[in-house]
Amino acid sequence: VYEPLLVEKSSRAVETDDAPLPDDLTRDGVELPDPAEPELARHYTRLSQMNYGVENGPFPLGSCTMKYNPSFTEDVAALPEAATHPDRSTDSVQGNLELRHRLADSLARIGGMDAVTLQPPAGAAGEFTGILIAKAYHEQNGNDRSEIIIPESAHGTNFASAALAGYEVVSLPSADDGRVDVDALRAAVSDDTAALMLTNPNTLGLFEHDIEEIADVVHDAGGLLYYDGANLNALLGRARPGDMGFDVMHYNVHKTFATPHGGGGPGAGPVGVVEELAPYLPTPQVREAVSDEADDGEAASDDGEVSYERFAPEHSIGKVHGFAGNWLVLVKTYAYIARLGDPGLRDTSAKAVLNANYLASQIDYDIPFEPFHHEFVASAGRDAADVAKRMLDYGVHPPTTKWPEIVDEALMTEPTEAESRAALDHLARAFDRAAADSDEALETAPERTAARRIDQADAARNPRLSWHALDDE
Amino acid sequence: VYEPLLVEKSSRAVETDDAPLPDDLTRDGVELPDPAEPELARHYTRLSQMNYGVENGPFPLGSCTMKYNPSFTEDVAALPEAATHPDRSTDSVQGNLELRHRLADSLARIGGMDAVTLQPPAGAAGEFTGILIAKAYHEQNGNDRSEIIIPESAHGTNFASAALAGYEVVSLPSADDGRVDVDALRAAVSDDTAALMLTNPNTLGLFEHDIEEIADVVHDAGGLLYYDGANLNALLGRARPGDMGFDVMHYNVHKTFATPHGGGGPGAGPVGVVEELAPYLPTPQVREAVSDEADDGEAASDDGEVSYERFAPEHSIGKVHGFAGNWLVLVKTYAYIARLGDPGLRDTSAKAVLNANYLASQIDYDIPFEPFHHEFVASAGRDAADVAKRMLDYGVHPPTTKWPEIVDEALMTEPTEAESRAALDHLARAFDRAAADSDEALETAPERTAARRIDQADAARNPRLSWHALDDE
Amino acid sequence: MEGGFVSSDEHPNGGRGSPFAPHTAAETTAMLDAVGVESEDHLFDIPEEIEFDGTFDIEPRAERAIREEIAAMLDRNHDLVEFLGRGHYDHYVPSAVDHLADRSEFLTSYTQYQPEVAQGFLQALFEYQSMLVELTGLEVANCSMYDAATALGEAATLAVRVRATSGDRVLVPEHLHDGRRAVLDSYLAGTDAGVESYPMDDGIVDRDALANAIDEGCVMVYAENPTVRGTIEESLGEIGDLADDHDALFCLGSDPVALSLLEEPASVGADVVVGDAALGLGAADGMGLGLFATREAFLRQVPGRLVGTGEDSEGRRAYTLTLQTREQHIRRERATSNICTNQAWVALRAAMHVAWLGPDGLVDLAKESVTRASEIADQFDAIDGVTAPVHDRHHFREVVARTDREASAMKDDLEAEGYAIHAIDDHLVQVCVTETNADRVDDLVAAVEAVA
Amino acid sequence: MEGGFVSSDEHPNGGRGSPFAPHTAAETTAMLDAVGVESEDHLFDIPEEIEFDGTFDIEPRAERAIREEIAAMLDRNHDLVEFLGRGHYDHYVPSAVDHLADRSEFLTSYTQYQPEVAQGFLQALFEYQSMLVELTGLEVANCSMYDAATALGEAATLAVRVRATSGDRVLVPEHLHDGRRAVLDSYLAGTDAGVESYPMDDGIVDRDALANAIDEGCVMVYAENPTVRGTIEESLGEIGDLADDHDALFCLGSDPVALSLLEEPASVGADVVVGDAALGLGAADGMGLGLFATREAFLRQVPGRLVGTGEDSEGRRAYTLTLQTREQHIRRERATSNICTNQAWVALRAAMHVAWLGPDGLVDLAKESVTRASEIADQFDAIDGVTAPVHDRHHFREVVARTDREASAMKDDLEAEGYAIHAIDDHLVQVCVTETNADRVDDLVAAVEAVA
Repeated sequence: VYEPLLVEKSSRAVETDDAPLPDDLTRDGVELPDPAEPELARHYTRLSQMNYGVENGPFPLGSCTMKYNPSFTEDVAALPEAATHPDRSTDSVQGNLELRHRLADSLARIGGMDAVTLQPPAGAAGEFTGILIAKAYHEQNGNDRSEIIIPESAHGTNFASAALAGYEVVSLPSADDGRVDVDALRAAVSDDTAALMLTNPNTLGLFEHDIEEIADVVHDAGGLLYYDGANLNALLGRARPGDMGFDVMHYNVHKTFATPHGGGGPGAGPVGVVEELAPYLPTPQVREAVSDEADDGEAASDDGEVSYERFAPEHSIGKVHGFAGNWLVLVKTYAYIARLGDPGLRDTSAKAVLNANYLASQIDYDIPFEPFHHEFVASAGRDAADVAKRMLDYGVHPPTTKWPEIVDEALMTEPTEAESRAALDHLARAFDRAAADSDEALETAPERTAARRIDQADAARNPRLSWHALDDE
Repeated sequence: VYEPLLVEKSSRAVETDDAPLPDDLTRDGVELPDPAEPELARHYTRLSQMNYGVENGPFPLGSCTMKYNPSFTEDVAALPEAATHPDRSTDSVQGNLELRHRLADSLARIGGMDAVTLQPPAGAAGEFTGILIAKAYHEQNGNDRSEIIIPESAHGTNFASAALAGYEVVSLPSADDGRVDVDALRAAVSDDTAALMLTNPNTLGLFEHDIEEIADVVHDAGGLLYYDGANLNALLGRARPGDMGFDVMHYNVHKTFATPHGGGGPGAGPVGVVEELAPYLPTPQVREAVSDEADDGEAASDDGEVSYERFAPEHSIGKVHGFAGNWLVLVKTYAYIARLGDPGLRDTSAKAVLNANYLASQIDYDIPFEPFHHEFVASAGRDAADVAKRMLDYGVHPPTTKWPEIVDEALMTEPTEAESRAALDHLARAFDRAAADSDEALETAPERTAARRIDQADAARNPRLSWHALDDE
Repeated sequence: MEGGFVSSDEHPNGGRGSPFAPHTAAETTAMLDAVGVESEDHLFDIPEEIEFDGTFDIEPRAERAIREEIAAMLDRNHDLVEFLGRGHYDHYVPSAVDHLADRSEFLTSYTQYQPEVAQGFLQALFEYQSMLVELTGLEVANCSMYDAATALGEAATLAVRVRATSGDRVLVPEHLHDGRRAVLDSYLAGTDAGVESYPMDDGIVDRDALANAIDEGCVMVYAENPTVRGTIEESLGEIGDLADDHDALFCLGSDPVALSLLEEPASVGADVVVGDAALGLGAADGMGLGLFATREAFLRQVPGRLVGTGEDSEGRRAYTLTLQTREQHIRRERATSNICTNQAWVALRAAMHVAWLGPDGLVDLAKESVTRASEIADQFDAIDGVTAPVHDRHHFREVVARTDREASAMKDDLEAEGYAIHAIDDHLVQVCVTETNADRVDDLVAAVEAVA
Repeated sequence: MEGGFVSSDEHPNGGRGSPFAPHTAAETTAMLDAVGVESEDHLFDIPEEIEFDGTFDIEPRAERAIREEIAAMLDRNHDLVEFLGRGHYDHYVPSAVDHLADRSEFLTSYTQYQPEVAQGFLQALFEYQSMLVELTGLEVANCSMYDAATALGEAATLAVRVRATSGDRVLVPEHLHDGRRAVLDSYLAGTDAGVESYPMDDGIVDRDALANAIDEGCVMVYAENPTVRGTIEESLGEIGDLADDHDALFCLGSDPVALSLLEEPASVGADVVVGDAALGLGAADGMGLGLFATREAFLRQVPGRLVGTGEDSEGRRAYTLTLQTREQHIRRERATSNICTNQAWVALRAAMHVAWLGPDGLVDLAKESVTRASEIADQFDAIDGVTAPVHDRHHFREVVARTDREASAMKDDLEAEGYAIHAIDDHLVQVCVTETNADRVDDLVAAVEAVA
């Protein structure tokens, strides 16, 4: 399978000298691909055929939660009424504001939080937001704290977000059981501790059952507890970060709430906080408006509908997105949560955890850490990347590889609730067939994919990042 | 590539005994597939991957006009306002009626006809409609005519439609030049001749340049001239059936006007007629309503808009569809014609004919009949079906094979205007590579497709037409 | 890449005349050179006298403009809540059906003459056929006709063929949709057979009257379950026996939702089942999907496409169009039907919809169709000046009510209030309830109360 | 197939709790058996004290009900014709973009960590990068940031990194979108650098004032072309020189449409280009696509994903994410950015849109953006009580007008008439015209006449 670059198929250089502007304000021209629509359609159709999505088969990437993305959520996001400009007046976009308010409310309930911002456009942006909130909170309280503690097995974004917010990162080694070493944590906290960032279940799929003690340790030191929502799918309806003692958290709606990953985005990373932190949320927030007319102070418009207004929280950190986040993704999130409701959310975690456990029971791999929930980390026993490439040949997407490093040659596997038993059996066969294959078969894999094994080191040594770079060769 | 049957993946038998009906009015139960939506999505996604459409590559099926289907026409057909019930009152569906009227008007202009019905749901239904009109016309004029004359190279539907309408078919052999033998026609016509059915350009892509003489012969005998619109793409804006002397014609909107073929349908087969035949059109027809208020007799509603009404033509043949045809297909047709307009329609025939001629110039095959227009019939020189199967291995869809029989081992090739030069070059290479391949390679082809060569004779000898039939084995 | 800049006005749209013909001006020139002519005009072999040198007066419009134009035109349709049925039913189409069926590999593919690159659609059609086999109990279902009316027409011509020596009459119920009756007449226009109605008894087949009407000259008896008035037949087995006794085919009209709950056609002696199978489509101004199923005995007389299984050269199960010798492109004037283009994509959608519903969902929909009809009849009956149901029968999805006021006047008044119903006789109205309008029934009832 | 019928009420939805978890009750049981536990509850290792046993009070709704619910909610939005811009622009999205981008292979895929099964998306992103390289003249473009504001923030942190020893100030124009300024502040919150504004001169950069403001403590100078008020900068080269002279990075804000016509950033000395690249998306309540391009010199400091070409084991060209050692999942706290999930699918759509337009279409759109701004300024200026343009400059897509009446009151009055415009100061309004509202400009002008 091979598809030429658009520019190799047709390209045209166009002058701009007849522009309605003085010459010195314009460029000479541009050269761009010039396909007719039939060619355009074939180009992207062929490219799509060289791409693997959730509807192509199992996609058990650990920590990524590649679940089924219901198409009706696309339909509601495509409603023309949703296509509004962000600078519209409050009165004229009551529909948007109502949806935002309701979604924030649902997320708060699900996370056990008191207030939620929908502004962060991704999980990492949510982390950054949460840490800025912690920072503002400490500053407001006259505490100059410089450190964020993060378990070494945490997602890379935790470290990067903390650093972006100007914190030093204190990395916390895991205990032998793969969980937080509470004694080590006790030793690590200090007056400099701004927050501990934690994923629960952690990246090994293990629940941090000492979470209450952990929270006490951090809180006693004056720090805050940050919950990385990447693994929330495991706990839906069964445990809430707020009830565990977390003060601030983000939700990955493109993981837990099934908005499509889109090849890397867009997602959204709403952030929930406890009441004490609500004044620090980004601006604007949305709340029910108190009606002038209603005596009882309840928010209601003339026709009995609640009306909504935007407001700036008292100590707001400001903004983390130029406008109000990835709106269309939020619409999809709302629709998904509405579809599931309480029973569906609770069944989601049940089946996500069942699927991980069932899959683990069907494969012949060492899984050093248990009891895991929505994901497990198997040890490949040989090069995990090679095993993964070989699994591609068996028609499935492989797990996340070589991470977390606490497991040797890790295959971090999260099937999600969306896989049927038959799909899991298929996946298990791919695991076991790869395990049984020769080293040579593994090293030369994949052989049935659009491209064979790609030399990424070489690509990085000699970066060619545009078709212009190819031209120069 | 293999995908189990839905029923093999999950199936459930459900009782109906709790139905709100007496037991003797209900069945015991039904057993049907029971996939969850994620499984459903994967099933049909995988099936789609085993299917070749216009966006997958060249599709040069002669007489089928597999051109690019612009997606915006899908969008307009999906407008919720288009989703109306056929029994709605005339007042309440003025939008539908306006679109129908405008479309009929455009088609009439394009074909040089005086009136058009949009009711026939396919080309063959259009033929049947046209022949019923001819029949009603002759009967109304006291002529009992029993024969329809059809050139032997005509589409099979012509014969079947004439027979369905109760006519005897007189098959007319071609002249040596591949066109109608006017002398033979002269000999064939008689008082029994109800009509001559003709495709122009014919299935060899040749224009019947004696068409005016042909029309005279048929008309002089009291017969009518029917135009099979399957090849109209070749003539758009260059010649009109009405100007050639045809009395009645059908349009294949899924060919000429790019509504998608949908794996075999739905299409639509509007029928155009000259004024004399308009009273025989199916019912209802749509016309501008004469306003009670307007003095000048012009149709206009209160707000200045023209209003429309349904009516039954005086000698209407009745109906050929339970309601009013394939409405959503007609909406797409309207949108496509609007996009092209006069210049686009004329460019369509130009490029359709250029593409056929260019492709022919690039391949090393005997093409016995010239000058062809939008399609040509090459002779494979060996088994045309084998050559076609081999072309599948080269990533293109093959031409129509073994027909018309006037060319030995025919490859009836219609690239349409939608192919770029690069696509035609690709197609030409597939032709030539297949020609150069060994007999063995051809006989065992295809080898790169989802299924290898399928034994159709065996499938017909032992018909298994449902999964129940497989169960029984 | 071509070198040098050109002015953007020099070749608007890259020199293209049609946005869907990819040729740039330069490519066109090169291709004309390869062919050896000066311009496209030289490739046309049309006598000058009949060359068209006029204009159609059709302005090309931009995509966006056309979307606005058609939206504006369709906005002229009044926004009515429809309680309309009588053969065209609006069931909710799941989003997944839209998205999956719109994949271009399905939507833009052709009839499966090259099965090796059409396995996907063939399998989907095979599954569609299988669903209808399950629902009808008959052994053979084709993979689509245009609509219920043309399927009925095809059933009648099949009956005429298989009973060619013995008869000239097709019996149909007195209560029959006009369109079905008219199309049936058209399909029999080329035969010696004619159509006759037999009477109904309070909304369902009058068995005695049918027994009187039937004789050896009858080639086919047609009945519907549910009928066009929504009533559920109570004596299908007897009708089947009557037909069988007179060597006539028994053709039953129904639809997939009703079939999932009501008596199985095979078990009441049906020889052919026709009807509207258009799940997955919604209201479409009458566009439908013709269901056609029959007994194996008539396999070689079946109209339309059939998909069967076979094997490929490696012995794997594969799907293919089969028994094509019945069809027009091979058998020409001796074909079982003239049908070529059919409703394959609608059949695909219907199969997707049935699969999405699953057996529970489909049967639930059927049960709700019974209860909803019963409930709206009760609500109507409680209105002064309205009696419902007119027929003391079980109903499916729709029901007829008697109105003291003139039915058409009431219909007009309701339309002014935003509701569409059928007026089927001077004092008879008919309403249909599905999941798409069920939540508006109370509003309709209130409106009827106001105008009754 | 499972044998025997079960009642359809016994296991509604096949025993499924979530419609998107495929397990039937029987399958769940079998899987629990395989795992060796009695119920799913036993698989959770959650201390009892923190187990959640409450309810969220979220009712599950059917797909159809949710579509109606959200449609009804969004119907509360007033149906206004928007003449709004200021960083968020509504360009018509071709249907082909919607249909092709919605293919599930694109929409539901993940970041391309397994490039062998992600060649399609990688190539599309490579093409997106290439288009931006062409439009900016810079050698490197990443394959997306969240939006223009966060891209600006990333540019500033890049400047701080590469100029770490020499400065603590980022200079931005006085006329700057509030959101961009606020996000820039957030991104610099973790550094020692601060943000300062420099003055404008009649809508564009005041070069003298900028020359006064700049010193060796400045790490980056930011300017926009067009500006947030739609004016076209006239001295970009000088700004670039000023920045260069003081060893500050020159960061230019723009967008793909403007870039196709206005001065090429590389040729005026831009080191980084940021902005909103969201073609292919339309109005989306602020959702955007952050453009980020820079010079090759800063390649290893680029934030976000980069796609490059390489070879597969058979020596064929292949695409892959590259230079990942810059990124958070490898470099953690020393990464160039914390970005992980980005806007890849929006970048795909933007590339599709640019390809659909072609160079002629894109440049034409840019030219029309100039003439439309000029025309609406003339029309506004002809209105009593309105002067336009406020700035005697060339404009792109939007323009500021002075109103005798209070701007916000006029804005409110226009909203009541169905039009949305910006009020940006006591007596300043701003309007933006694209192909999606151009045919309503005359209506707007008439409305303004009535309320001015």
